Amino acid sequence: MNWKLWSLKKSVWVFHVNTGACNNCDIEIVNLLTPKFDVERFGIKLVGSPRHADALLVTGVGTRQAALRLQEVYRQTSKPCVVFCMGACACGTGIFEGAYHVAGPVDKIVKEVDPNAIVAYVPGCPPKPEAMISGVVKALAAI
Amino acid sequence: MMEVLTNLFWILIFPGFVFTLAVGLLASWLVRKVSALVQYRVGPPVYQPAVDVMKLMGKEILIPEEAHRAVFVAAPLVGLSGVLLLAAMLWLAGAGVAFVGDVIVAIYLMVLPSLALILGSSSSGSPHASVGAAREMKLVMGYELPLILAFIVAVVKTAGVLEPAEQLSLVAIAQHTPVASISGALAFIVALLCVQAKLGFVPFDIAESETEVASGVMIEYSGALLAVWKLMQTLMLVALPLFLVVVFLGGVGTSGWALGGGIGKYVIVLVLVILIKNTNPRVRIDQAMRFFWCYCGPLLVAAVILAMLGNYYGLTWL
Amino acid sequence: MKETARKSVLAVGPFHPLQEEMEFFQLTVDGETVTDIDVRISYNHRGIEKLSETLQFDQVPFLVSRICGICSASHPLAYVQAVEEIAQVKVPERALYVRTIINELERIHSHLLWVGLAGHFIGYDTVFMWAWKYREPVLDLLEEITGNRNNYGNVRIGGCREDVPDDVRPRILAELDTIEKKTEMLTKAVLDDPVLHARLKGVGVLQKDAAVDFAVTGPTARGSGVPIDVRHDDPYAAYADLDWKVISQTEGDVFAKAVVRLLETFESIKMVREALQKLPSGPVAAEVKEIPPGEGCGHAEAPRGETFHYVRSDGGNRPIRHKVRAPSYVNVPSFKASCIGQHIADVTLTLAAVDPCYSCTERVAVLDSHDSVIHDYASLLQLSRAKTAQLRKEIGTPVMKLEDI
Amino acid sequence: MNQQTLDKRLEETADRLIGIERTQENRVYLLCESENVYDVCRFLFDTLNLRFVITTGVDAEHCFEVLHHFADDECGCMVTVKAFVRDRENPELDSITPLIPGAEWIEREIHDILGIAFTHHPNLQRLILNDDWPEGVYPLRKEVQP
Repeated sequence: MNWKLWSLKKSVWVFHVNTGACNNCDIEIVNLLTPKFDVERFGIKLVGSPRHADALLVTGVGTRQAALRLQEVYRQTSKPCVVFCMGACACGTGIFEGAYHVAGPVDKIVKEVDPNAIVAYVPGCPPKPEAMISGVVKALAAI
Repeated sequence: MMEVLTNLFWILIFPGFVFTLAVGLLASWLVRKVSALVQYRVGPPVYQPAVDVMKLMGKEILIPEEAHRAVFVAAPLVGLSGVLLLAAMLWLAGAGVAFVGDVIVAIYLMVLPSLALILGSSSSGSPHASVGAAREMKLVMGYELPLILAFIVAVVKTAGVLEPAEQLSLVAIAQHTPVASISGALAFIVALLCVQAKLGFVPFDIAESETEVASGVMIEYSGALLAVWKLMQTLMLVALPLFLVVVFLGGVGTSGWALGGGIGKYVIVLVLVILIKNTNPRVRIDQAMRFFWCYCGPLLVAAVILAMLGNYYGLTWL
Repeated sequence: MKETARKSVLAVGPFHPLQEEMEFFQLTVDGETVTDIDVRISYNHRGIEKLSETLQFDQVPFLVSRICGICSASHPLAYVQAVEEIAQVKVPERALYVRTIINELERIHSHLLWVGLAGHFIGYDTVFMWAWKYREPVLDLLEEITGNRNNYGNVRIGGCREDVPDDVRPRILAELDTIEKKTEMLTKAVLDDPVLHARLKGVGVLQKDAAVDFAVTGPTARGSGVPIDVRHDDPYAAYADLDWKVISQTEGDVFAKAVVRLLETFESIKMVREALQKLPSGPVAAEVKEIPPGEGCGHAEAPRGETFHYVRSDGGNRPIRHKVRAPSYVNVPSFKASCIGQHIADVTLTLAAVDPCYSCTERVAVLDSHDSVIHDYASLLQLSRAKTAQLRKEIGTPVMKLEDI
Repeated sequence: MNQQTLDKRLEETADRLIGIERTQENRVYLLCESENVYDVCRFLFDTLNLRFVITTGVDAEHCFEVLHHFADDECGCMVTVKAFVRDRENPELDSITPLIPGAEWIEREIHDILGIAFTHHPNLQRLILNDDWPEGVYPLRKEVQP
């Protein structure tokens, strides 16, 4: 395991993208920053631009309006980067299956741009903060 | 030949790049840890800043099309070399090796990182970065004047005691503690706030790329270039407080007690910086400018006059 | 999407890292005051109304509770009441009380979330961290009763799915006491902090007649002297036989809305306690055979205002039309009245006063007359916090000591 | 204004209505043709000063129905004005936004998803559907499958 991967695991910079969510998952993501769950002790930090990010925390069902922006953000993140589909909506359009304004689950949208993108799924509606942390840890271990 | 090798060793390894970097990483970890503890949070582990930089080295570098490639890539390196030279000079001053007029050189080197930041972000072509660059320029104009005035006070204070030849050499100034007088203390406080602004900490982090908000000077940088910026910031976290220690608080000796005292002073300055960072909300750009020009400016002019009177009448406490 | 700063500024940059939802506010400014505001939504449009026509009657509550994360108890309740109106179902007493308890607990944690957010906008980050810290126990309580922190899915046509287990009751009462104590401190800190007074008073004023014109509801209306509250006007669930009062202020500025929300939290705590004592025994749900053709309107008081559901059925097992109106749908356009003429440093705060599902206030770009970006969300946030810092200097800081909160 | 006085006042509009239905004691439906929707709404909003809640557009196969919901907060009664838009090719209705600014968004949304054109609406641009949604496709019409 070369040093690049080791360092990537120890310091994950996260950028949050909402593609049409009921913002339950967004609030759970913010809960990760609050004192009770504080993810900074794992080196996970929220950053201000996709350029700095290693992981994209994508929530929401990927409405047609948001799909293009998500692809643009993915192109702008510096590789290697992991796409985390947070919540049932991002994993597979959840309860909004078949709605006319939905452009499909997040991984389909991202895979259109880069077929071999690394995508990790954290199911749950909303996934508990503990579930999100364990999801991130498992995904990093698997890279 | 041996001469060159030892010099190289001095600059690159011991007191130079590697050692300062280690101290810088430790200091930036301390800053993050204290801010986290204030908010009931646990805060990052010790090696966190080091790992952040290592990870960034391994990342892919994205350069936007509209950016001017050469300037975009060169800016961080320019900034880094500036701070590196400054750090090396300060350590050497501590060890007695110095040349006349190095205070002025030091002040110039200190401006280099901010100029590099402005250059880099405006060359990156993103509207947000140019907004950030404009703010950084205003901030630089804001705190440069008071900073230079503060150093003039220090030079004037020590001039009374030194022969003309040595007046502008860091080593000489390091022997004395100008802060022990009214004008010196005033100058020290203002210089500390200017260093706070130069480091880009709250309350003057207006242009800095905030983790929590999107725009900022470094928005377009990624991968190794961003790592260089972060390196520059960690080095600045060492160099600037060290500069204050050398100029105002009587420098860092190389043996026994003097070394211990020097490190103690450095830690005190660092704690002061952290305290200011955690107790103030962010200040608006025009307020920062007004603060530096309308409050610090006249205050320091008075301090310079006080220092001169002190020399003329020989009252060192003035 | 690197559109330069011509007409619509949608640089990918302002995907606000902490949070963002898909409403994009575009304010045109001259000098320091806002002259016009335009909103572009549709990023978050998921076609819920068309989708609910494909679901059966008792599947719809799960879809409807995913409309907005933090008022996921009032949407299903409003829908279920609309269908119960069509089917003329008699809901058992105990179910009414269980519904009231869950709705009021949700109001508590939603208002605490708002207090933390408002603190974040004006630079009191410690208030942000603490308000969200004291919100966690309420979420744990809701998790114990319904099995999930939000999206409870506890309401169904004719009653509730799960009952409030008896062994949870003492824990709820104990937890409520600590929450009440902490909220008291937060309220005391907010109400008698001179800097906050200066910062929130007279900001983003929504006049009473503007509130009526824009048909705003909830704390936004109650803060502007329009004392409307569905729980009092058209009592549903068990609100008729609990004693509580509608809180309303008349000034209509951000401070009034903050006061309304904070005092409402105390009313909610009082209501939950009383509902727990008076919890009648008996079944929690009534059997519903089938829904006759007809139409029904149901509404409930969500933390942000009235949620309204209109259901029409033709006797089949699917609604043929289901109209949903979230409170922010009418509260957000009222920015035209409360935001124009404001100083840009107060814009984020005025947007937050309506408390649109937390993140809508993040997507803001300020253009000057020839449409070049002069402020994006980041600088607006800084302006707002800097104004607090400035006021704090003038008035002097009543240092909020760590231990007293 | 309690329920009885409200019902008496509602009788005054009987001449402009087709009929008044009542599914429940505090739920009143005023059925009327699309021509005099504006006057009935003005009567409810200005004279009785009921609160405007929302508008619902319904595609009822043979015609479109537009329901303006109003609420009387003193007695908790919901009054809905149900307008029938017979013409299915280019459905039209006068907008109530000049009267009630709060209705601007919902009328734009109904125009997006049902295709009903609201005359004298201040700015009837697209609101809810995304930028590259095909023109002329109205998702909430019955013939469009989800």
